[in-house]
Amino acid sequence: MPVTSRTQTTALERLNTRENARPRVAVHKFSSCDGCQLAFINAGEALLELAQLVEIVHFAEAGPMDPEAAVDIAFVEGSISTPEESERIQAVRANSRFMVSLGACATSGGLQALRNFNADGATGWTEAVYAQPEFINSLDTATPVAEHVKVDLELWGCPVNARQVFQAVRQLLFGVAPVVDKDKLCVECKRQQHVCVLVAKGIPCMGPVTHTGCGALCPAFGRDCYACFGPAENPNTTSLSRRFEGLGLMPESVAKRFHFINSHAPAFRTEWLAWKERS
Amino acid sequence: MHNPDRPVEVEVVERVEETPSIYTLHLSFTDPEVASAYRLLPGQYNMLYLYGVGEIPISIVSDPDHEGPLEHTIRTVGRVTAGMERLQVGDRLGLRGPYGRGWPLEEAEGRDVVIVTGGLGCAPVVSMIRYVLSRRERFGRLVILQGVKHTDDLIWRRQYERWQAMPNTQVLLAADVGGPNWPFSVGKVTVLFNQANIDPDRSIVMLCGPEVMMKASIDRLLALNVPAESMWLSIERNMQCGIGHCGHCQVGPYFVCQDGPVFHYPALRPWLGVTGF
Amino acid sequence: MDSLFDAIRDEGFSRVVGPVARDGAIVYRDIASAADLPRGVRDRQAPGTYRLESQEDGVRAFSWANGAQALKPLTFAPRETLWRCERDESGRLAFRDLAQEHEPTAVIGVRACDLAALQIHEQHFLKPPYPDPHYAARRSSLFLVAVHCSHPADTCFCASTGDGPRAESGYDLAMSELDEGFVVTAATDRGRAVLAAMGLDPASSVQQGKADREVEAAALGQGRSLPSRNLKDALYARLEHAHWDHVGRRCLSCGNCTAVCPTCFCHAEQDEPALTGETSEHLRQWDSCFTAVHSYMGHFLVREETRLRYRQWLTHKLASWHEQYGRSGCVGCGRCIAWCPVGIDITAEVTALMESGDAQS
Amino acid sequence: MENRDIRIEVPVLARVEGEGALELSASEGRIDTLRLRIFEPPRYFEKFLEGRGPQEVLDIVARICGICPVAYQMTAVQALEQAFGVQASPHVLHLRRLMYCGEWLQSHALHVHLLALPDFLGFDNAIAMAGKHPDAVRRGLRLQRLGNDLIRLFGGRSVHPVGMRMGGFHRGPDPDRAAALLEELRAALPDAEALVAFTASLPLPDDEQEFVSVALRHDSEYAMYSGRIVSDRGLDLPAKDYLDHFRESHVAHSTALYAHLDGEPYLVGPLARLNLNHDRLSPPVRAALEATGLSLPSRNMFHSLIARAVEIHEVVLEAIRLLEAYRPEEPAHVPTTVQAGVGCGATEAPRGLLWHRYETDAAGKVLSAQIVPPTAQNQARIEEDLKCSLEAFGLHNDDDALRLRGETVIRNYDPCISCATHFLKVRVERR
Ligand SMILES: Cc1cc2nc3c(=O)[nH]c(=O)nc-3n(C[C@H](O)[C@H](O)[C@H](O)COP(=O)(O)OP(=O)(O)OC[C@H]3O[C@@H](n4cnc5c(N)ncnc54)[C@H](O)[C@@H]3O)c2cc1C
Ligand code: SF4
Ligand code: SF4
Ligand code: SF4
Repeated sequence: MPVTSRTQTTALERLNTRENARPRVAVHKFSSCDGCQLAFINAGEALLELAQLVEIVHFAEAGPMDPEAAVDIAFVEGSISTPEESERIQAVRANSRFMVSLGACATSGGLQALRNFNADGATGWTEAVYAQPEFINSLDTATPVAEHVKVDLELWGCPVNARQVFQAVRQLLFGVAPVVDKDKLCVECKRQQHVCVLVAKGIPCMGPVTHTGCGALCPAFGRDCYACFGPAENPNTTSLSRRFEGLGLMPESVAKRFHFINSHAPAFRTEWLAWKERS
Repeated sequence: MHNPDRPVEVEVVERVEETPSIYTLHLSFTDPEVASAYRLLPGQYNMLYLYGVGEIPISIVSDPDHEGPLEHTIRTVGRVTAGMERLQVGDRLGLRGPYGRGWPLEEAEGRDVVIVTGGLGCAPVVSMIRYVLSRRERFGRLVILQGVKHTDDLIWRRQYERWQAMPNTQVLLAADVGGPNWPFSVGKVTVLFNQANIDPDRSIVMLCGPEVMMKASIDRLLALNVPAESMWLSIERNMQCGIGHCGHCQVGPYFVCQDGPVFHYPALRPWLGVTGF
Repeated sequence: MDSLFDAIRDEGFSRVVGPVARDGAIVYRDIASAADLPRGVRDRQAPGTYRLESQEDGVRAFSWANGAQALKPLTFAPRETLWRCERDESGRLAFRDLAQEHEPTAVIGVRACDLAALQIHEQHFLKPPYPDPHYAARRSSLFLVAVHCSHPADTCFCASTGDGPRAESGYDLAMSELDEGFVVTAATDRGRAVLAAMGLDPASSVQQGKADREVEAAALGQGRSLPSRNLKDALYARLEHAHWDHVGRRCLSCGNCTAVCPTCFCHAEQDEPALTGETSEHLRQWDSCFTAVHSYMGHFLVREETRLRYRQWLTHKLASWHEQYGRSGCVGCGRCIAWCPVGIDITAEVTALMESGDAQS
Repeated sequence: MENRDIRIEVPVLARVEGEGALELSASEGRIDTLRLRIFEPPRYFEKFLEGRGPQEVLDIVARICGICPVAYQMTAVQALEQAFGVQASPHVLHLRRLMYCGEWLQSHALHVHLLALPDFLGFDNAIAMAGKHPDAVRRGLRLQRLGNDLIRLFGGRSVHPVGMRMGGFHRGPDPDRAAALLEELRAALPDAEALVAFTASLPLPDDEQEFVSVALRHDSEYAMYSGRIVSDRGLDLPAKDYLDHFRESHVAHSTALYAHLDGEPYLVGPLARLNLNHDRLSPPVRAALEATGLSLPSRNMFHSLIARAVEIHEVVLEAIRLLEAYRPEEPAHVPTTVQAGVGCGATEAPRGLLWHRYETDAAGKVLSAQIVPPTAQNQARIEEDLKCSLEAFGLHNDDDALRLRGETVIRNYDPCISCATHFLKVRVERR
C-alpha cells in the first residue's frame, strides 16, 4: 500500500486549513456561453442558501465583483482562448486554494475547441468571420484549464448539472472530496428505464462512451445522446464507431460524432482523427 | 422487518495519532442498550459512517471481552478516511456491525499461532494478537512476522516491543527500505521465515495484507511443510453494504463481506492471485 | 379482460401495471384497462436490435416475448433511499427509516423468465441473517398475473435453461392467451378469489389443449440455447482463455446487459446530503460489474480491463451463481443479447469459449 | 473638477452576461469619444456550423448563449425549415411559442430582479438585496424557475435543452407534467400582474432620447416566433430581406460586430417591441399597463424595465392559454426532408431581434451561416445612449457615480455579451 506523502499537501488539505468557517468562493468566466454559471443563478432558493453558507466574493454575472480576491474555492467556467485569458488563469490559480473547472469548456475546451486541429487555424477563421481580423486577439487553440494550471476537481457537462454542482459544494463544505461518477450514460439511462434508442431505433447514441451526469436527458426525449458530458472512464470508442458504421453512418458522420462538444478530450480526439482519415 | 442497512450512533471518545496518516478512533455507543447487546469476534469489521459522506468497512482491533469503546485503526487513503481523520473527541459517527467471519478461534486453540502481516494489514490481526496474549495459556507459541514498506509505517512500535517481551512470543519485523533507526531486517516479509520459529505440525497461520505478499508467504510456508489446511487469511474488497447484497465484494463464489473477510486458505486458493477476482 | 382489472382492484390492488407499446418497445407502465395493452404488437429481437411490428388484424395482447425490463424495477428499485440521517446543532446524529409502504400493485403479463428471476432475487435479498426490508416491502405489495409465452423472440432461450416458456410457479394467476380469449389458472388464495370474481366459463379441454400446444411449440421454436450442463467447471478452467480478449475488444462496458438482466442485483450506496448540511439521505442505486467503481480498491481497480469485467459477469452468471444459489444466474430471457448496443450474445460467447476445449489460450 | 484627468475602470461589468469595458474621454463637460469595448473572446460559431446537419446545428447554436439558447434554436429551426421547404404544423408552432414563453419568462425575471433591481433599490447585487427585500428576490426566483421549468418540459434542461428537432420536437411535453406546470403558472399569475405596477413605481431616471425601434410584428400575436421586421420609421420587411437594410461592421475596440439600419443605430428588445406592438398585448396586460399611466411609444430607455415586466405578465398569460389548449395526442413533429437551399429566420429573443441565415447543400449540411444577435444590433445604440445619458447626468459627478450610471444604462439593455459577445470596464478621461 503506497503511503500518502504528508510533506505535500493536497488541495483539499489547503481548503481545510482555511481560517474562517465561511469559505470564500469565486466564480470566474473565461471563453464560454455563461451556461454553466447558470447552475448557480438558476438554483433559486438554493442560491440564497449558498450565499448564507459561503461568502461569494466574485461572481460577475450575479453581482459580486472582486476578481483578484484570494478565495477558498474558485469555480472556473470557460476555456482558455486568448493571451489575456492564459495570463488571468494563472492569477486565479494563485489566488485559490481549491479550483473546480465547471463544464465542458473548462474541462475539455468545449465547443470552441473545434478550432483546434483545424487546417486553416483560428487565424483563417478570424479572417472569415471578422471584417478586420487585425482587431482580433485570439489564440490558435481553445484549451482546457487543466492544460494551463492544476485543477483540483473537474465537473463535466455542457452545461454542468446543477444537482452535481451543489453536491460537490456540499462535500467541499464537509471538507471532503466530492464523488465524481464517471460511469457511462447507459447506466443512468437504464436506471431511468428509458427505451434504448440505439437498439430500438437504430439511432447512433453516444451514451455507451459518454460520462454520466446529465440524468440521461436525450434518451428521455427519444433521441441520441450527443456526448455533451465528455468521455466516460474506459470508453470503447472503437467498438461503438464500428457499430455506428453498421447502422449506415458514413465515416465522415462517424468522425463528427466525436468531433463535437468535447472534441479536445483525448479519447474523442483519437477516434475523430481515425475516422477523418477514412472519410 | 429490521433495517439492517441503518447504522446506530457512536461517539469518538478517544483519538490516537499513530503516524501522520494513521489514526485510531475509540468509539462508544451512545445508546447503552445497543452497547450491551454488541458482541464481536477477532477479525470482524464494522461499517463506519461519516455523516453526509459515506460508509466504509473498518476492522475492529478490540478484544472481544474488552468492555468499553471499540477501537478502529484507520489509514487515510481517500475521501471518507480523510474526513474521519479530522474527527475529534465528542464527534459522532454511524456504525453497523460487526460483520463477517473472524479468525478460527477453535481451530487455533492449543496450537502455535503464526501471524504474517504486511502494510496496514496488521489491523485485522491485532485483535487476534491481543486475544492470544490475554489468554496466553490456551495457545502455544506466538510468532508475529510483519513486513512494511517504509520504516515509519510501523505503527504501534511500542506495542511490538511489548509483545516481543511476552513469554513464548517471537516478533520479527522487516521493512522494504531500511533506515538508520531500523534495528530489524530489510526486505519483504518473506525474508523473515528463515529466522521464524515455526513448527509446521503445531502451527496455525493467519495472514493479512496485500494479496501478493500473502501469496508469496503461503508459498514459503508450504515449502516449510506447513499444510494448506493450517492457513487462514483475511482479504479486502470494495464493500458497499457489508451484508451480502450489493455484490461488490465478490471473489469467485464468495461474498467477502459475509463469507470472509477471513477465509480458510484451501477455499480461497483457486482465486488468490488471479487478476480480475 | 376488463373483468380481470375489476376483480384485481376489488381485491385491493389499486394500481395495475402492465405492458404497453411505447417508444418502440414493450414497457411496463401503469395502465387503466385492457385497452392500453399492446394488441396486435409483435417484437422482433436480434443481437443489438429490437423492433416492434403492428399487425392490423392482430387480436392478441401478449403476442410478444419481452421488453427491456419487467418485474425487476418494481421489486429492486433503480434508486431508493435506505435511510436518512439528521444532524442537530450539537452534532448528534439520528438515523431514520423511511416509510416502506408501497401501493398494492398487480402486474399483468409477467413472463416465466421473470418469475424465475424473481425467485432468484428473493433468494438473494431475503436470505438470512439480513433480509432486506426494502425489497421485502416492494415484493409483498405485488399480485402477479403471468402469461405463458406463446411468441418467444429469436433471442429467447428459456427452454434450455428450464425457466420457460410456461410459468410454473411464483404467480397468483396464470393465463394462456388464445385467439378467442384466455385460459386462466390460479395458484394462490388471492388468485383464486380474483378468478372466482371474474366469473369465467370453465375452459374446454380443446381450449386447454390448444393452449398447451402453443407453449410447447414456443419451446421447440427457440433457436438459441445454453449448454444444459452446469458450466461452472468448464468456465473456471477457461479463465485465461483468449476469447475473453476477443469479447473485451467489442464490449462497451456500458452495463446495459446487467441493467436489463432480471437477476443482476449489484448496487452502489451513496450519500446525498442537503445543501444546508442538516440532513443526508443514504441511497442505493443499480450498479454493474462493468463499471470501474464496482471493483475500486483505493489505489487500484480489481477489474480495470473490459475483458476482466466481462469475465466477471459471465462467470458469475453461469458459474459462481451455482455455488451461491444452487442454480445458474441466467433464466434465458435473452434481454442482454437484444439490448447490448453492439449485440454481444451470451450464448454465442459461451459456445466460442467451449468450442476450443479446455485449452488455456 | 471638470478638468482633472480621470480614469474610471470597471474591470468587468457586473450583472450582465459577458465581458466588456467602457472607455470615454471628456473635455469641458462634454464627451469627445466613447467606446464600448466588448472583449468576449471570439468563438467562431459560424465556422463550426459549416458541414453540420440540422440536428447538429440546433445543438451547436444553443451554445452561443447559455441565457437564451432557446432563441438560437428557434431562429435556426425556422431558417433551416425554410431552406428545406418544411412547413411546421399549427400544433408545432403552438408548442414553439409555448417553449419560447419559458425563455422570455426566465430571462426577464432574472434581469428584472437579480440584475437590474439592485440599481434602482441601491444595492450592489441581488444577494445583498435579498436581506432587505427578500420578497422581491424570491418573487424573481419563483418566476425565473417557472420559466426554466417550462423550457425543461420541452428539453429536459433549461440551459441547452435537448428536445428541439427539425419539424418540431423529439417528444411533446409529458401531459402530467404539463398539467402540474399549468397549475403553478396560474398560481404565479398574481405575481406577474403585480410586477408591472411594481416596476412602474420605481424611481426610474427621466431620460428622453431619440431612437429608432425595430422589432418583429405579427398579424395577431405579440410577436415572438414569427412576423415581419418593422421599425417606427416605416420599415417593413420579411426576414429574408434583412441584409438589404441592415449592415454589420467591425470596429477595432470590440470583438462584437456592430449592426446599423441604413447607417443608423437602432434599438431592439423589450422597449422596442412594446413601442411597436403594444396593441397586440392581451387585454389584461394592456389594462395593467394603462393603469401605470405609461404613454407609448416611450423614448425613455429606462422604461425597458417596465417593458420586461409587461412581457412577463404577457408570457405567463400566454403560457397558461397555450397549456390549456395543449393536445398531447397530436404528433410533436412533422415529417421532414432536406434539400439544397437558403433560409433566413428571425425571432424575438428576450433581448430583441435575432436573425440567422443558412445556405445548405443537398444533404442538408450547412455550407455557410450568418448570425446577427440582438446585442450586436444594440451596440451602436448603447454607445449613443451612454453619450447622451452621461452628459445629461452631468460629468461633474464623481467617478463612482458616473460609473454606476454608465453601468445602469448598459444593464438596461440586458446585453448578453456571450452572444455578441461580456461587459464592462469604464475608463473616463476628462481633459
Ligand atoms: C473487511 C475490511 C476491513 C478493513 N479494515 C480496515 C482497517 O481496519 N483500517 C483501514 O484503514 N482500512 C481498512 N479497510 C480498507 C478501507 O475500507 C478503505 O481504505 C476505505 O474504504 C477507503 O475509503 P475512502 O473513502 O477513504 O477511499 P476512496 O479511495 O475515496 O474510496 C472510495 C470508496 O471506495 C471504496 N473503497 C476504496 N478502497 C477500498 C478498500 N480498500 N476496501 C474496501 N472498499 C474500498 C469505499 O466504499 C470508499 O468509500 C478495510 C477494508 C475491508 C474490506
Ligand atoms: S460548457 Fe457548455 S454550457 Fe458551460 S459555458 Fe461552455 S458552452 Fe456554456
Ligand atoms: S439510449 Fe443511449 S444511453 Fe441509453 S442505453 Fe441506449 S445507448 Fe445507452
Ligand atoms: S444473462 Fe441475459 S439471458 Fe440470462 S437472464 Fe440475464 S439478461 Fe436474461
